[in-house]
Amino acid sequence: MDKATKIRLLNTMLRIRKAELQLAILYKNGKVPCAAHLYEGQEAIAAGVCDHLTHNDCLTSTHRGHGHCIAKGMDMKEMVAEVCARKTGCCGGKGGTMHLFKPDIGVMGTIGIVGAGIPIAAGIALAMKMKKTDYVAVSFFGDGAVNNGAFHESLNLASLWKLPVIFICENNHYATSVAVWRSTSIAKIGDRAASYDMPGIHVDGNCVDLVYAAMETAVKRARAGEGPTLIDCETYRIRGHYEGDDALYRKKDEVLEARKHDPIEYWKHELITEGALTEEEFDAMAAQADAEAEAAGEFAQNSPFPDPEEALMLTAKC
Amino acid sequence: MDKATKIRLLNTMLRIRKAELQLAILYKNGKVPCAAHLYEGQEAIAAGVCDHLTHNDCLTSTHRGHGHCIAKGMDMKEMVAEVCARKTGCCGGKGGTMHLFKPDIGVMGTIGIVGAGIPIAAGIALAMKMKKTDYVAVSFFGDGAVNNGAFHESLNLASLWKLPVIFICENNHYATSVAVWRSTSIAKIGDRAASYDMPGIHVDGNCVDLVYAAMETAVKRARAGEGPTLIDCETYRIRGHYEGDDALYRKKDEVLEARKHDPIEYWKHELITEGALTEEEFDAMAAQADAEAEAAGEFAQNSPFPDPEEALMLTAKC
Amino acid sequence: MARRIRFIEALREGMRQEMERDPSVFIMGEGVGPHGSAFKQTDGLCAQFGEERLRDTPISELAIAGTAVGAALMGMRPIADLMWIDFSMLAMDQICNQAAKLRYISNGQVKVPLVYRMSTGKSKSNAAHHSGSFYSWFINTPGLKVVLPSTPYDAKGLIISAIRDDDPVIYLEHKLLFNTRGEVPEEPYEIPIGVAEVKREGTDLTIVANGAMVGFSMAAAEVMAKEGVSIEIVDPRTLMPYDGEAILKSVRKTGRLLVVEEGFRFCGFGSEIIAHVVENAMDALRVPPKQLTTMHTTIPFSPPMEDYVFPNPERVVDAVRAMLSA
Amino acid sequence: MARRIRFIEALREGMRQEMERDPSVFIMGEGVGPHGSAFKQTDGLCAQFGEERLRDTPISELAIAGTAVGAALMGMRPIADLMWIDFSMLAMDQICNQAAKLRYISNGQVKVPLVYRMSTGKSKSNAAHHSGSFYSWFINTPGLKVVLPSTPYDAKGLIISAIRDDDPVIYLEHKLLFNTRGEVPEEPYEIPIGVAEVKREGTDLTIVANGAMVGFSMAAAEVMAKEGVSIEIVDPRTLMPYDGEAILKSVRKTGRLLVVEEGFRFCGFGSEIIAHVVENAMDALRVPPKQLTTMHTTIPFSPPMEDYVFPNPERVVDAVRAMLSA
Ligand SMILES: Cc1ncc(C[n+]2csc(CCOP(=O)(O)OP(=O)(O)O)c2C)c(N)n1
Ligand SMILES: Cc1ncc(C[n+]2csc(CCOP(=O)(O)OP(=O)(O)O)c2C)c(N)n1
Ligand SMILES: [Mg+2]
Ligand SMILES: [Mg+2]
Repeated sequence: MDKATKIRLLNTMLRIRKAELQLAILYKNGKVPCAAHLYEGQEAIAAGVCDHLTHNDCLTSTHRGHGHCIAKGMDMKEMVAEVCARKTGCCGGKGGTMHLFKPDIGVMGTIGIVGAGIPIAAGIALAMKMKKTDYVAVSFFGDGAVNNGAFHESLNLASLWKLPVIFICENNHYATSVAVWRSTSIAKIGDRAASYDMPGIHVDGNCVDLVYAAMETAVKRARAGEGPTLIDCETYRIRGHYEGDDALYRKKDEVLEARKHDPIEYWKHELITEGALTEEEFDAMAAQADAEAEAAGEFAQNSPFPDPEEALMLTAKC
Repeated sequence: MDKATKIRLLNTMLRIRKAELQLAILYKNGKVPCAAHLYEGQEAIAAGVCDHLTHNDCLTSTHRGHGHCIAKGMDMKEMVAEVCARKTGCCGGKGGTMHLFKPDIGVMGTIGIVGAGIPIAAGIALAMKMKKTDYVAVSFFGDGAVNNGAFHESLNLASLWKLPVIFICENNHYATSVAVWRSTSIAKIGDRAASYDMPGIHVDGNCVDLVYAAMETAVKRARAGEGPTLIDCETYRIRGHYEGDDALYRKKDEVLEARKHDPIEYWKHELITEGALTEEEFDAMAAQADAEAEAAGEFAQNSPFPDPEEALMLTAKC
Repeated sequence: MARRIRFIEALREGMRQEMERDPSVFIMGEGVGPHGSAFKQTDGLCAQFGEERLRDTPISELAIAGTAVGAALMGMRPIADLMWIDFSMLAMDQICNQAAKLRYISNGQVKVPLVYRMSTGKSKSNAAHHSGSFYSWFINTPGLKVVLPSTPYDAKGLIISAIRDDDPVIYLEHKLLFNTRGEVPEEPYEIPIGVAEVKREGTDLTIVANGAMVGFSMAAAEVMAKEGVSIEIVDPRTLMPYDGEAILKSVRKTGRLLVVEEGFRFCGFGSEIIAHVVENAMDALRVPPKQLTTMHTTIPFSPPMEDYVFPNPERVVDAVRAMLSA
Repeated sequence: MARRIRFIEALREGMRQEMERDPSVFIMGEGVGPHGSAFKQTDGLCAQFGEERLRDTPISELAIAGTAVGAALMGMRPIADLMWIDFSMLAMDQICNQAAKLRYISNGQVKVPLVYRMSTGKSKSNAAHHSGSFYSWFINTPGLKVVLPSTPYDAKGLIISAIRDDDPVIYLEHKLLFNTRGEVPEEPYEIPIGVAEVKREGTDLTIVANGAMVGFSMAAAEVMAKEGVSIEIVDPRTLMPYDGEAILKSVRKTGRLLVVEEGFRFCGFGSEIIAHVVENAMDALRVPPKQLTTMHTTIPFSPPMEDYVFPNPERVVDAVRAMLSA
């Protein structure tokens, strides 16, 4: 990995982190009209995966998709404004925090139904294949999705048809209040790839270099027409399931322990020790990300709400 | 396996075979009002599995479920009469060939929707467990069902909750016109058990002794509260998908080859070589099964059709 | 002096009392266990009954619904929480093809005594995937019963009746009602399925409203009362089988029918009630019947748009005025 | 001298011509490939276009429906065959939560040009899991269009329009119609979605009928004609958005409305049409409107019971007589 890439990955993680913290504040201040699911602590996955993608490559995501959109290249302003229900949001306020779209950069939707993005990503990959491109599709989903039929049916079909799709499972150990061991009969989710004669890779999702490397292999395979890969990224959901969730269903120390493995701290330390980064440079990057997030928050709050009547645009008239 | 068991297994297979051939004739003669899916060639599975079950144990089955019902102890008359849409059928003519019930002997339904019986069997097993019995549930399904979400979600749940359920996949190599390799991304369906941390056993489904042995292990495990097992029984669909299906989508020799491995011929030969059976005894058993099937056909044809108005019994009135 | 508690407490009390009375009753769903469910509907129940009877599940709606069917076939009385009605789309086969049909197909040899609980309707910017009200699909399915309580009293009585019923019952919980308060007796009681209640007596116009729409209609009725208009409000409580007689009785008295409901209009509950009334009592109608429903669009996220597409008390008032000046 | 072909040939020809015209059109489903589909709808197409464009799938309804959505988002025009409408219950989330909503949610940034084909209605003892007609669920879902052809001519024109439409379209194929014959032009043509056709002109009573019910109603009209009763038959062809104006026009002329359809009554298409007419033209009705639907029960297997629960020409005649003597 060259230095530019290393720095870019760090920057992407920082930008996601700052955007989410900004949204946490906006939520507290009543600027977000509904509970939002924040991505803090999982930034290495979005960054490491999306760094391999161009705007021609597409992703589908989940209710916890802000980070994926930013990593894929969405303007932070558009994302934050959408979450704040403004007309200037990427979906004009129609979608909201769980429904972000930006097709021209390959964001084919963050989706509110667990697992629903998986077959859609397979279908996107099918189109890419039928059109004889070497583009790839990526589907992000959580550990909660791997026990849903959509996961099973889609991985089988993708393998059967050798579709250029990469399945990214973000195992953050919880699905709402349900710990992964309570819902999933197997210890390593990546092992389920074997059921579909598909490579399954298990990585520490808090180490961006490992995620990046796993994705490199998977993307190469997909672009070469050799089919899909399942990447099982182990991480931890630092915050509650949604803003406002007291998360009393888990032990405080568990969270404190997890915080020690912060993906940004890890990568910062790596880069500094190997001399690719100085504390000053890091602080500058962080400050810049902060400023961008602040500006996005400002932009959102200064943006108008949509007019009520806009609700009926795009609706089949009867 | 004692001699009585060996003979009983042979007899069960013969009775299923003769019943199905009887239904084939009744179908030709227009006595079956819709296409029926016959079980010829797969008898060893129903026989080997159900021989381990008592009336307290329950099964769910599929559109191809006649054989399972007979093996579980359903009166041949009731089964044939139901398939012939008569009032004397096990469901009074309401269910038909794809919907056979006899709860007092544990036939909790053959179901027309592929895969739908799998979660239902898991639920039956859940009840057996919550009631602290040592009863077991069995779910029969075809190779076509293993790519459906119902299979995945149910096996995960059953393993997680250590439910006393045994999943019997009858891989007869076809799902309607679709060969199993066209629909299933893995060579050995039994290997999918690993995705659920569940034992998976692969057996030649045309060898009743092997099916019997695999089931013995699985039932012991289930009754001991150790959880579910997936048994992958490889067999072949000798007839068309349904009566009247020309099955031009497969080669004649493929079928001829498969016919050589007839499960009844195999078991007959085994028993005769080891001296547990004579040709004469076999012919006598076959003749008796024939007579029973004939009688069932007679019974069905001499039975009245239900009155039209019976259709509205049992319907919530509004 | 009667006790006033919240809707969610009434619902929870009904479930608790049935679980105390009948060991075959249990609850399964995502987060129903130690956490006490998405809206805290089962808060405290796991502590009382244990994880064996409050079963956390994976996100496997089809298996949740199907496992409930299997358990019910064996004489258990499962309550399966599917969280938002929107997620039931993943379980339709088990709900509408299996649970609804097995008793009939088996010629009455089995019964399927279970309850599918689902939250429904508008909340605050729940958007396209968490604001569903498509209970008309269940109403359309022979073999299912559907209830939608509008008060804490009805919430408790209907959950008890639903649990005791031998057929599958869809129990709908409107998100806007969870914290509303009302009088609720301590002891267990049933509200018969299929029986409507006149929530307000009146003479000039009949409003048939359900769930949160009952409150909106009561508010509208207050406004109209000041203008000397007397509105009768009929709450079916059970949407299937609905109490057609009670509705006809009211319309024969008032001569005017407005249906206020939150589902979509086309093939919805509003159209059903209007059809029922005109097929059976058209001559009683002095003006054409009307319905006020959620507008026929995917539900938008942003509050101004979201508020615009759903019914509200002002819209009810406008609809009533329009009918009276017709 | 115009060509007469079978319904299934007309449907197939429409698909073939669109696939020849537009390389983005492809078909996926269980057995659509070399075998040519359950009812031979795609017979010969695999030989012409290859397995890349006639894709056999596993029995994965949810993934079939969802993969079609993804491909459509990328500009392909998938036709997903779900075989029997009954199996679509396993795909409801992708059909009604995803395909129907993504264009709206994305604020028009994406479109979802796909067709879900499903066979519907009564056949011969298809029983509880293969006789569904619950298209009212799709009608109830904003973002979906629903068509149900009753003739070979309509079958071809509507499949072509459905394929060319930029929104998801549910294309229903009635099993009893596959082998019916009619005049069908060789060249491709569209039948605009949302436009009804008067299949028979009359003055005394309007029958709104769809799919196989059109033929039943035509037969009934013949019988009544001998008794001097003139029946008008309006076939909506598109069930959503339906042609409300055409229906009102006919009812204003005849003053009597009977809806004949195969879905279930409660929250069904019959109730919808009746509600539409009384809300907009009650004064035009000389007698209360009626509907003839499949009885509200799970579908039984045995022919005497099965025949009993479905509409048929005799029942249509009885219903017409009852209305005329009202
Ligand atoms: C099909 C479906 N079932 C349930 C829900 C409610 N729900 C929203 S998020 C969530 C947990 C998802 O957990 P996971 O997939 O691990 O993602 P995470 O929240 O951990 O990022 C649930 C159950 C849903 N949105 N969709
Ligand atoms: C969910 C669902 N999809 C499709 C069908 C139509 N169908 C009936 S049987 C069948 C093939 C089943 O194959 P398999 O499971 O291997 O059982 P087999 O017929 O080989 O015994 C199909 C596709 C169905 N009944 N249910
Ligand atoms: Mg998670
Ligand atoms: Mg098979």
